[in-house]
Amino acid sequence: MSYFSEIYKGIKTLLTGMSVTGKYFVTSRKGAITQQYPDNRDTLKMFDRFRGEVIMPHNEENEHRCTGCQKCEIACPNGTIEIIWDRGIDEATGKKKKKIDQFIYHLSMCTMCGLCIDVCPHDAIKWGQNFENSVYDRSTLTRVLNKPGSTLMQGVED
Amino acid sequence: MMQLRITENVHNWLFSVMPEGVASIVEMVLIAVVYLTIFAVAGLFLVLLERRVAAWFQLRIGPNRVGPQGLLQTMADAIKLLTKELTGTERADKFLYNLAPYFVIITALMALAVIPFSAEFHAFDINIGLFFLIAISSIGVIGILLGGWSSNNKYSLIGAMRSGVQTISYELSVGLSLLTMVVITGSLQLSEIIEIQKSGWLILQGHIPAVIAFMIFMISGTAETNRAPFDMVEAESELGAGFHTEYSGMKFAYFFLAEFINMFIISAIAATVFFGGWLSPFGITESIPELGVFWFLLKTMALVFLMMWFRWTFPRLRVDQLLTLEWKYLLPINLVNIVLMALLVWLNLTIRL
Amino acid sequence: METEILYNNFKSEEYFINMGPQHPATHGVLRLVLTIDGEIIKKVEPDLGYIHRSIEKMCERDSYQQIVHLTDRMDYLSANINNEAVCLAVENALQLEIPERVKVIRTIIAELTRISSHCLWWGVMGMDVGALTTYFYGFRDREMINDIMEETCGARLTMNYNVPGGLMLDIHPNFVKRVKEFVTHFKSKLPEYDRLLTGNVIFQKRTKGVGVLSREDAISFGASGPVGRASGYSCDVRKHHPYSAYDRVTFTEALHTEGDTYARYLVRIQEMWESLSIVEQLIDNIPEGEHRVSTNAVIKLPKGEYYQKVETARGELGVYIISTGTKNPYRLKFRSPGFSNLSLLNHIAVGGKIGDLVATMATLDLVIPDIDR
Amino acid sequence: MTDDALQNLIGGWFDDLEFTTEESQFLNVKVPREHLHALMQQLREHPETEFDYLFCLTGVDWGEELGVVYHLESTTKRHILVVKVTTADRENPELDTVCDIWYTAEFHEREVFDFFGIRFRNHPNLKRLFLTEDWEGYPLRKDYEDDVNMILH
Repeated sequence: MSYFSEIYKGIKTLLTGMSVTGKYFVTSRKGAITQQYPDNRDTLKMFDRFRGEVIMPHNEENEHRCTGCQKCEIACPNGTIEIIWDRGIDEATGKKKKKIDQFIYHLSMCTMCGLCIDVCPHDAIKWGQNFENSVYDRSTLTRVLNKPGSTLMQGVED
Repeated sequence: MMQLRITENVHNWLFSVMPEGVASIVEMVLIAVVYLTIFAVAGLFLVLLERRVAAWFQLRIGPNRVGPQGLLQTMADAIKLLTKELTGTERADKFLYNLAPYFVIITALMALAVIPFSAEFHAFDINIGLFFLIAISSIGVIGILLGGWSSNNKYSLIGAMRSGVQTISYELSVGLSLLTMVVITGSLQLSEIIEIQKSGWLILQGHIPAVIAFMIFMISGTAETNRAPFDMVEAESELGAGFHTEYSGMKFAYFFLAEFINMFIISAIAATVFFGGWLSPFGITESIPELGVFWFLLKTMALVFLMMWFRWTFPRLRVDQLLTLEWKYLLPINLVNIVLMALLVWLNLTIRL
Repeated sequence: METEILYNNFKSEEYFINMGPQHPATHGVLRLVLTIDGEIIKKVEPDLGYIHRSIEKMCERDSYQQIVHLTDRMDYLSANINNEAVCLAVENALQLEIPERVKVIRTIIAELTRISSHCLWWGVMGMDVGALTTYFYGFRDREMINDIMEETCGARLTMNYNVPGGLMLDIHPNFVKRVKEFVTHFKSKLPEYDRLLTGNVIFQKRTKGVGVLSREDAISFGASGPVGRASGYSCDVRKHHPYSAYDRVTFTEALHTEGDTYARYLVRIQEMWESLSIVEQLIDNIPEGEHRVSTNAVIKLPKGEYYQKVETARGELGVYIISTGTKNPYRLKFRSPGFSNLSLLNHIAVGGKIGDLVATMATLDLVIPDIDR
Repeated sequence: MTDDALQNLIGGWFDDLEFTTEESQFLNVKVPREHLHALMQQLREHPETEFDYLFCLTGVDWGEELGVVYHLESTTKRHILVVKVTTADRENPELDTVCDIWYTAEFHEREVFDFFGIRFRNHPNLKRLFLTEDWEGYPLRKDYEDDVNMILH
């Protein structure tokens, strides 16, 4: 008798399983989890904290907040950030002062750990939400974050 | 009457313009072309259907990029496969390796020939139709065995051996469950089997044993076509791709298409034997015989869908459990079922409308 | 007698088969050299190192803040718990007083990580035994957790959210709301998992009595996490060596005694329920306060040895730091759960079929970067 | 069992054991390598200690010496002991295996052999685990140099 009850139970569990998938078959067109990525570009918005790439915001006067303290360069585990700096003369005080020449960011080496942004004392660098970083040439992943001719924002260091 | 006229007109016209011998040959070629077309279209359509159905079971959308609603997706895949390089292992048995896909595809085509799509659309109505189908469907496994063995790959070999074990076992159940129905019909000819069902589909005529036979047929039919949950032969999480690991391009596509055609054939047999083939339910469209194809395809597709439902719900059995299921459960039940059916027929307990 | 003669006459030959490094069931670049007699497995020999990055050596050159992000890349499915392990070790060494808020948030995030890891495991488990649909159902629920993580931590997989001294950022304002949404959603979906797979007769036949591991062997092999608990070995670090906020929540340790694949499966399913209950207990009572205590920019651990164990989704992760008082660890060893769990594969898979091996491996829940480190 | 009780008990078994709890949260015991296997066997089997769970086995390059650190826990008594053993021979370091006492040691000792080159006597299958068979040197040793693959700050 256990032979038949086993068959009965077996078939019952199979039908239970089929009812689960069957339910989704009927309702899935509403609840499809697929995101049709390149088509939904307009509506696709990443979260504010999403770590896409490191960017350096500039204001309208082409000024950034980076003093060239190199804390980020030290904090980075992979050597992603390289700061080439210079000593310029501060026009206001006439003293020699450190300023960045190039803030080089190797996106191809970045692990998005966030230590550089965490350590930055002046909020000069931030996370960008762009994640479409595929390129044909690897060298284009090495970026200079400060725009040409940009200068340090007034009052950052004080 | 339209259908009748097309086939008969073509037949008459051919025989009127040519000598008899030539006309017969031309007719055969025409039929072959028609069936090849059906094969290709049905195969591609079924692949698309499978992908769509799978997607809907899995909360996805499925192919929707190529063509309207993704209808041309499988066509694009076929073209891609055609243009792909045919690779193989170095020390494969080249002759058998190349032969194997054709074995599989030819048997599938041969089985297609005896399927009655409608009263007139029936290429080869031999009096041993069912027997022919059972016999042909077991030849297909030779292709799989050859392919697995000759590709000189251990995974393929394991897959092929599993396939041999599986088909030999489940052959019995397929045959016996159909035999159960033959007890009612008393004929192996498919057209006659359908004729008998004008007084009620066989699944109703034979009620309890017929339902059991149908269930056994669907289970063993799924196993015969090597589909999940019986896809021991491919078992991608165990064997990679099983017997066709080393096949690429169009040769792989042959195996792939044959699997889907086999699924179609199993469903078509079930529709014919259990659900009255091209007969409309309760004879509602008896006056329009050209709707026969529609009813036949509808029933077949419903059964195909059932097989897909199995596939996308159940886990795979292990190879020894597969044999346990056959020899400990299906076969004894089947034998008892035949006796039950014979009693039913003898005592005239079948239901006839 | 008769069968014996038959068997001796058809002397079978054993052969080797390479499972992996590219194989659907090894979930990564694990290579198993199988010795097989027909379908029956005679020996399983893992060949490792395909993605060994020598994280332990890299740690010797990095500062303690930098080490944390490397642990993301070990067991990437419980990245947050790995981070927590290193941070706890460093904090204990520095004897930092960690705010309650941090402890609670860490616990919630760790449990969410555990659920997400088990969701993925459940989907893959189904796929390994041939039920392909489970994968998508598991991923649907995991996706919600990933979104929560993305909103709060900024990344979906390798979050690097913990820092020595607390959390890199405070939780996102939406965090509590989203977690609550997820808890209600997942409570309705988890029974579905059971209906679809657990109860299924084929699945039970495939898993019951397969890959049996006794309690003694489990301990001797250093099995931990669900693998150990399925053998009746109470090894939950959260119970025995509580850290973060685990001492103030109530949960039962999922214990089974059969030790087979099915028991390991049930333990993980039960763990998802327990994790949900832990999250529910904590989510309404996140204390106010700082999300971080400040540490020196250059952390120097006092000379000595520090060991910290945590319970990741796969088992017991140990972080063993030997410090000589400099800004880098002198030696840092990760005792990864997957490594010990893999070592017992040969013991439990021998005698089974190829299908059994796949099912067994699925319930060991191996993450190869965790083994290779 | 408390650390002191453990120290009293174990200290009576062998003469030259060095105990310390400094710089560590567990009780440490340093054992000469000729007593290693006997001590481990005793720790595993003695009803008072019952250290049945070897949860961590670490190879360490102490500079002059190479050593192995064993973290032991008893699943019944829940006490923890750290056993340390060292060898001064850097060219051909050899220690006794403990994988007949704890199965888990088999893989962990292979890992230590792979990275530190410590040979474990009586190990059933001592060969490279992660690295290829023809790899030269032992990467986790402090004096390991690899100009191509190593990045040092």
